[in-house]
This record gives sequence, C-alpha cells and structure tokens, in this order.
Amino acid sequence: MTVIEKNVCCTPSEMSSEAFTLGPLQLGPPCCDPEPHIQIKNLSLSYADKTALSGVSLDIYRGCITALIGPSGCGKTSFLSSLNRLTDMIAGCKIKGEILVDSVNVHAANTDVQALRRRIGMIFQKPNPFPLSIRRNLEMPLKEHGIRDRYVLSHRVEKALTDVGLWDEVKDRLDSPALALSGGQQQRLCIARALVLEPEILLMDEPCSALDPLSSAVVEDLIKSLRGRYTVVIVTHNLAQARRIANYAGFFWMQERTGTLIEFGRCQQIFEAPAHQLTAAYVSGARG
Amino acid sequence: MFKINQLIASVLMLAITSLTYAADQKLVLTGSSTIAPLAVELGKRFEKLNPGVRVDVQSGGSSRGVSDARSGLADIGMASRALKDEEKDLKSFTIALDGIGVILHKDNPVKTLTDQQVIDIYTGKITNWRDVGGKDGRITVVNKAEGRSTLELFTHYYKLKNSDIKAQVVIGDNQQGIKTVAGNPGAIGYVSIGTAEFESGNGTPIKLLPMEGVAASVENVRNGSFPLSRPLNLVTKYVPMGLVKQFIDFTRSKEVADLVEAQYFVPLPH
Amino acid sequence: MDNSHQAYGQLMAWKRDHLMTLFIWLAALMVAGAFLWLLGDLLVHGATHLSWSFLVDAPENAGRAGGIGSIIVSTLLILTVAMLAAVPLGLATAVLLTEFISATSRFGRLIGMSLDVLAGVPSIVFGLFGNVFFSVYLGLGFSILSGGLTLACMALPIFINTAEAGLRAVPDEWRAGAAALGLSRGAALLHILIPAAAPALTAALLLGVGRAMAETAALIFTSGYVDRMPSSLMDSGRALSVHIYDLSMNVAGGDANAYASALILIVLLMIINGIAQSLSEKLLQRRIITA
Amino acid sequence: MSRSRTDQPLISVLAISAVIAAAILLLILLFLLRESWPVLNKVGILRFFTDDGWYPLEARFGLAPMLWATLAVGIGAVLVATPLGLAATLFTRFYAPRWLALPFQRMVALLAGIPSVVFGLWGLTVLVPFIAAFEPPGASLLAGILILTIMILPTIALTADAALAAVPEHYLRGSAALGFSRATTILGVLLPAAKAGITGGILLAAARALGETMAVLMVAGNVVQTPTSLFDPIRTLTANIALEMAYATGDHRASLFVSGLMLMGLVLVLAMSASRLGGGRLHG
Repeated sequence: MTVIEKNVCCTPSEMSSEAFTLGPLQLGPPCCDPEPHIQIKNLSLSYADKTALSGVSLDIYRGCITALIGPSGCGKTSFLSSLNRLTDMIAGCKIKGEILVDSVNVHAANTDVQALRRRIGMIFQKPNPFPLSIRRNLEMPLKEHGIRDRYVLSHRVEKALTDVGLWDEVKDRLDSPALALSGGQQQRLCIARALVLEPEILLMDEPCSALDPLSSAVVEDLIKSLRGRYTVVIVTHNLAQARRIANYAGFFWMQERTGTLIEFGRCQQIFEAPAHQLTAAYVSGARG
Repeated sequence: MFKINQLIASVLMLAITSLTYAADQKLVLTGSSTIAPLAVELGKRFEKLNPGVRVDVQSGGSSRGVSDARSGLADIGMASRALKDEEKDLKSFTIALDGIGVILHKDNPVKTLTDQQVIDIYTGKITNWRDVGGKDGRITVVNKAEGRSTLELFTHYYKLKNSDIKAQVVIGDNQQGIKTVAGNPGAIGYVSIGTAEFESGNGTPIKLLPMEGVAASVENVRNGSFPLSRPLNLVTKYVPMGLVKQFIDFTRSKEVADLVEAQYFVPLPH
Repeated sequence: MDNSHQAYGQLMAWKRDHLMTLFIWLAALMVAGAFLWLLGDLLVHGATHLSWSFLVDAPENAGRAGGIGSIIVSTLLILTVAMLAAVPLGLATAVLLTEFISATSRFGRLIGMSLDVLAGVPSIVFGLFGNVFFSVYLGLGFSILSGGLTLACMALPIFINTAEAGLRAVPDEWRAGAAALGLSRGAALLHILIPAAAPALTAALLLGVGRAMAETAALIFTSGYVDRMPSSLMDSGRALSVHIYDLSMNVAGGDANAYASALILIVLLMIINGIAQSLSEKLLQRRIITA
Repeated sequence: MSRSRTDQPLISVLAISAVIAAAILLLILLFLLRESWPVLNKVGILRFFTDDGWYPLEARFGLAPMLWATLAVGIGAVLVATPLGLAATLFTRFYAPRWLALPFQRMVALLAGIPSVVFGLWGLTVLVPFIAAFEPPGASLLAGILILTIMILPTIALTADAALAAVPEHYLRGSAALGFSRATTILGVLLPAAKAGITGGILLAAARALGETMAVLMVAGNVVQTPTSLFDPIRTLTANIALEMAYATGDHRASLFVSGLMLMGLVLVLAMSASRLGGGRLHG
C-alpha cells in the first residue's frame, strides 16, 4: 500500500495554475485540513419494491470535489438525490439513516426543504434550462427566493453568467429563449442557474455525459474551477474525468442486489492504490 | 400587477351591476311551443309600447303552461287548447284560433278520407293506400309525442286512445311533422292548418285533406265551419290585474291581428 | 415448390396492400362526400341570407326575418360564463391530478373515475340536472348564468382530461430542475409547467368551447328561449343552436334562416379555433424553442 | 411527497377544486333520484322494465324498448364509424397526397364541431326521404345509425390520430427496414401499438352516440318499440326526454327523470368497461 501524502490533491502550485474567474478564495485551501461538510451515516434507500442503496456511510469535505464512480444502476443518482431531498418527489421512496449537512439532519421532519435546496444546488445529466429566456432562467429562482431589487438581480445574473464563462457569449441576447442555446451552453446556463442562488454545495449528476467532447471539456474546466469555493459532489462514468477533477472518490457497486459504497478515499488513492479488489478491477477497466 | 387588479375590479363591477340591473316590471310566459313564437312577437310590441316592461317567453308545452300558471312559476301560462275540466279553476283568455288538419304528400292521389278511414289508418287496421283508393304502398302514420295538445285534440276528436295508435313516426314540433310528410310520399300526419297552408303555398310537397267535407283552410277556421279547431289561450291563476291584465287585453285587441296572421293563426273576430 | 409458395405469399401481400388502399380511399371519399353534401346543403339554403345586418340585427317575426345579433351575444355570454367557471376549476383539478397525487391513489382513482363517468353523461341529462339544480334549486331561473354553469359542468371533464395530458407531457427534467432550485411547487407551476403546457391547455379550452357551442339539449331547459338582447346574466338568452332548432322544427318558413344561422355557428367555431391556435403558437414561439 | 409549508394552501385549493369537480357527478345522480323519487316510490323500478308500452299518462311506464333501441343505435353507429374513422385517420397520415392531407384533416375536425341540430336537420330533409324511397317510413334505426356515424366519426378519427402520433418513430422505421408493405406496417405494427388510445377514442365515441339527443330525435322516428329490423323506427332514451320533457308534469315528468337515471346507468357500465379494458379512459 502506497503512503499517501497529505496534501497531494491540492498542492499550492496546482491551485495557482488554475485560471480562476471567481475572485479570491473564500475558504482556506481545500482538503489540506479536511472538514466534513456533509456526513452520511448508514444511509439506506428503497423504492416501493426494491432497495437501491444500503449501508452507505461517508463524509463529504468542504470545498472539495468528490466524485462518485461505479457502473450504472448501483444507486449513485439515488444517493445524490437524497442529499437535497429530491427523492421526496418519488412516490414510495423511503430513506433510513442520517444525512447531516453542517451537523443538521436534512431528513428531519421539520426541515425547510426549499431553503435546503437553495443551499444545495443540483445539475442534471441532461441540460434542463426552463422554457424561458436566458435572463428569466436566472432571475426567476432569485425572485422566488425573495430577491426583487432590479439592481441586485441584474448584478447577480451577470456574475453567475461570468462565473460559468457564458457572459460574453450571451450578453447581447439575454432575452432570447434559453432552449436556443447549444447543449454545452445550456449546461453552463444550468450551472449558472444553480450558482446564482449562492449555494454551498453543488450536486452534479453526470453533467458532461450528454455533451459533445468539446462542450464537455469546457464544462469540465468550469467544474474544476469551482473547487475551493463550493463543495461539489459529482457522479461520473468518465473515470479519466473523475481523476482529473476530483479530490475524493467513492466507488459504488451492486452487492446482493443493492447498491453499496465499496470504497471511499482520496482520489489518487482510489485510482492508484485501491484497497478493494473490486475497485482495483473497475478503475483498471477490467470490469464494469 | 396593477393592470390585472384593475381589470379584475372592473370585471367584478360589471358583473355586479349587470346582476342587479333589472327591468322595472317583468312578465313571464311559459307553455305551448305552438304559441311561443307568437307570444314572443306580441311581447316585443308590448315592450315597445310600454317602456320599462319586459316580457320573457319560455317554450314548453300546454300542460306545462297550465301547471306553471297554477304554481306561480309563470305570470301567464300558454295553452294551445281549451282548459280541461280539472283545470277550470284557472282563467283562460283566447288570443287566436288554430285548426288542425290531416296532411298527405302532394303526390298521393288520395283526395279525401272519411273519419272512419282516418281512425282505421291510425289504429293500424288499414296499412296500405290501396285500401283507401290510392296507389299500392305502405302507409306511414305520423303521430305526435305524448303530452302535446295537438295529439290530445286529435285523439279526442276521433275518440282514440293514444295507446291505440300504431304510428311509424312520432314527432315533436309542428315543422318536424311537415318535413316528415314532405319527405315521404306514403305518409299521413296532422298539423296546424295555418302553417301547412303556408308551407304548401311555398312549394313544400304537402296537401291538406278536407274534414267532414269542409276544406281545411284558415278561412274555414275563421268562420267556424272547420270541425277540428282549437283556441290558443293565455291562462292565469287569478283574475288578471295590473300589468297582466294590460298585456292580455293587448293580445286580444285588434292592434295585434297582423302579428297573429304573421304566425299563420286566425285572429279573433272583432 | 418453396418458390411458388413464396410467390403466392407475395401475391397475397400485394393483394392485401391494394385492397387496403382501395378501402381507405373509398372511406375517405365517403367521409368527404358526406361532409361536402352537408356543407353544400347548408350553403345552398343559407348563404343567400347571410349579410352584415343578419349578424347584428335582432330576430323578427319569430326568427323568419331580421337577424341573429342578440342570439350571438347570448351564445357568447353563455360560453364566457361556462369557461370562466370551468377553466379555473378544471385547471386546478388537472394540476392536482398530475402534480400532487398519484393516479393510483385512492383519491386520484375516485376523482378520475367520476370524471370518466361525467364525460359520458348525455347532454340531455345535463339539461335535466341544470334545470332542476341551477334554475330551480338555486333559483337562477331560465338565465344565461344557469345555461353557462350547466355547460361548464359538461365541458369540465373534457377540459380536465386534455389539460392533464398536456401537463403530463411537460418533461420531468423541468420539475426536477425547479425543485432542485428550491422553488415551491406553486412557483414551478406558475412559471414553468403551466406556460409550457399552454398549447395543450388552449386545445383543451377549444374542445370545451366546441362542445359547449354545439350544444342544444342542455340549453333548452336552462338558458331558455328568450331572443331579446340580454341585459344581464340573469336574463334568459337563446343560444344559436336552440335558435336553429326552433327555426327548423317550430317555425314555418324558418328554414332559410336556420341554415344561415348554422353557417354562422360553424364560422364562429372556425374563428375561435383559429384565434386560439395562433395565440398558443405565438406563446410557444415567445417562450419555447425546442432546440 | 414534498409538502413544504408554502405549498400547503395551494394543495388545499386544488383539492377543493377536484372535490367539486368530482361532486358534480354525485349532484347529478342525487337530483335525478330526487326528481324521479315520487314515481319510483309509487310504482317501483321494476315496472319500468316490465310494463308493455310507454303511455305514462295511462300509467304504463315500459322503458325497456327504448333501452334496447338506445343500445342498438349506439352499437350500430360505433360498428360503422370505427372502420371509417380509422380509415380517415390512416388516409391523412399515410395515403393522402401531400396537398390533400391537411385540408382533409381540417375537414374532419370541422365535422366534429358541427352542432347536432344541423346534422338532424340534414338527416330529416335529405337522409330520411332517401331511405323512405326504398323502405318507408325512412325515419328508422338505420337513419339514426347513419347520422350518428357521421357525428362520432370525427371523434374516432381525431383520437386515433393522436394515438398514432404517439407511436414511436422507430417502430415505423423498423417495419420499413424489414421490407413490410404499407398494409402490413399499419395492420401489424401501427394499429396494435396505438391500440389503447384508439380503444379510448372508440369508447368516447360510444358515449357520445348513446348520449346524442337532437339529431336522433329528428331522424329515428321516435316510435317506442324494440327494433327488429334496420328499417324500424325507434325511440332512444335521450329522445324520449327531449320529446316529452317540456310537456310533462307529475308522474310523467318523474318517469322522464327515470329515463335519465337509466342513461346514467348505461354510462356507468361503459365507464367501468373502459377502465377494465386495460386502463383505457372514457374521455378524450
């Protein structure tokens, strides 16, 4: 077993090499002193007739990118949706165990789900901008969360679009339909739409898999640039991508007809020195 | 937002004012569909002469008109027949006369039928025109639906029970009868004489048969010689007073004879 | 042997294909024939009576003369009342059925089932009900309000069903996207789902209007027979279809105007169709481009 | 379900609306029962089936012949309209030349909007005399079936069109790739794939046929009898109400409400069988 250096995932040189557009870091250097942002304790998730996940426990660290890898159908998306309680929308979905965000259980009965989801943004596999103008896509969620000041609105719209590198591309046609954008632009708009609410956590469900390679690269760079500012949990099938962008990685696998977390650790460790045989086989491309 | 509020407010205002708006005085007439078109025209002229008064006419049937007048649902009931014995507690006022005549298709060579022949045809004893001097062909008996006063008058005149009649077509209103007979050379029916005269005069292929040797014509209804005629009545529960009296007097006056004739009925003699 | 079998099979398939083509062309011809016959009949008998004054004048001499101005106004008022009552109620029910309760839940099944039955209730039964409930029990009398509310009951199940289908056709990604942004269900409906379903909702409205406009049986006993220009919703008002029925069945010499009124009714329907269609298309263009 | 506090008032409003919408049916049944109660109480429901003849003024209340007539005219119309309606849809989708397809479809849609009174008028003045020339009286079960066919055909055609539009494109491509003929593609692939939607449309059309009043009243002859041939005049339950309602009082009126109840019974049976038939729904 290789000894893993403590700060290996985020050397200062790597940090400075990134071309950030996001301004100064708001948090200390990520991962150097890992502090759990979300703690998942013995999470099980079942739909009406089958168990999708069982016994998942892990900590997700503040300011880091955590990649979830594994074959299709082993519960990664269900896991992701349980973090912002989007599983509530699925009839018959039951959850056991605890999910603590900043030590507060999100599945408690008295949770304000809408406030929770404002703190935890989500990006979907297929870009899903609303059938509205580009501007309305960003303004509408803000207005719904009580921000009505025109100056604040336009300022935050511009900032979010700048953050995702879309501002220059769309600033002259903010009132044209969002669905007229290209796939990659749409996905960046969706990320902007999540960012505009200034969340702490971003959940991403295979955000690049529906995009062509070029758009995919742009979005990937964007995600990488979020490191340090947001806690990102990303599901991906692209192992190379996970390796390129993530600080931590978790490997899911089907065992006894239910999804389980096989191994969780630093990204480099998972890919270079997996502790579990299944992980080793999967990351080497032998299985799955 | 402001605009929408304004819009809603104005719509509400409109609704409220229109709901509360009502004419000063309103007369409601219900009953006989035969009289209804005439009553509408009478009402219109009455409204013109008496501003502020509204006359609402609802079509139904004679029995309905009688029961609505009795229950007070209507100020005036319309009945295209004389009151029956059990209805004699009500007051009736004749505003016009109408005759009921038997009609055949124009191409039917039969020129006349005796009362007995009509009875035999309607009770199904005679089913072929050959038996009454016509061409070989099945007779299509056209009867009115139960409850219509035309039917009651017809069965009463021929001393028939409705359940004795073997009809091939049962119709509702008058024009359906004319259209049915006009479309079927073997058909026999009975309808209001005035309208039948008008229709045959305008090229509809029907003809009226004489009854007891008297030609079925508006003229013979007017002079009282045609045996199967009926009064068109307005019916009230009490002795008319005020507006009701004013309206009934108006409808029985000479001034409305043109309206009565325009609906192919016979005005009262003056 | 095998070869001839195959050839036979091919021949049969060829024959079947051609028989089918023949049948379909014949059927289409028959349908078109019946339609053109009907329309031609209407045009021949009614077209000469059409004029601007026919549209705006009040009926005279029991409808034989004059126009149908007041009848058109009554008809439109009845329709407006019907739609004002049916659309909010129907939209709310459709939203509940699609967005909030599952169709298999007991409540969902109960509502779905009763709407199914309601959709099949004959119009004449609606007429009986409307007469007894709105006109007599609620004391609205023979009035545009009674007629409109009766039609609302009639159009409701069709409207709900079509609106339901439209809402269900809105992609789930938008629901998930809205929820993930912490939007309330109400906000998601108002800003995204209902606008996205607008074309289907318009179609639903059209179906409702179409059914209501062509209705005779339910209106005779509720909105009544008075052909005067209505001055309030509590006035009795004769609908176009009732007018056509009375002219053709009860008024000697009323046929020509009956045919002309029927033509107007059809044209009105076409206009309403056209307006609604272009409205929903415009809405679609403004808000949605499906790339 | 996510029931955040802000959604609760909305859900209440929606639930109330849905309950009102569903309650209309209950109200209808209730009021029909209330109005027919006097006569049901007096002579009992059974006599409406067993009495011979419908002479309510002579206290004979036999509705059974009208029930059979209603069924006969409804089923007949559905049997004729289904192949024609499907053919009309297939014509616009696959057979019509491009310039004709859209006008034809518009025409069918317009046919759906023509009021029943107009069909009735046309039937009375054109169709009935036509039939009478061969087999008097002309006003008959056949005339009713034909008029109803034209009336419900657009319903079948339009719903079938929607159902066919929903058949995934790749079915068609798959069939074409296998070298199937057009007829085989339609009969073997398309129609089976769209079966649920088409069945729904047919049931909807059946409900329309059973419930149609004015047109049938004008062409079917309205004689109360159990039909034994296509040329027999018949009276349907709906026509019975429309013909006599305006004139009826007392027991006669109450027994017309019994006709209404009987119609509701028919619709209930139809709706039940619709939900039996693989979840097909009765409306649209």
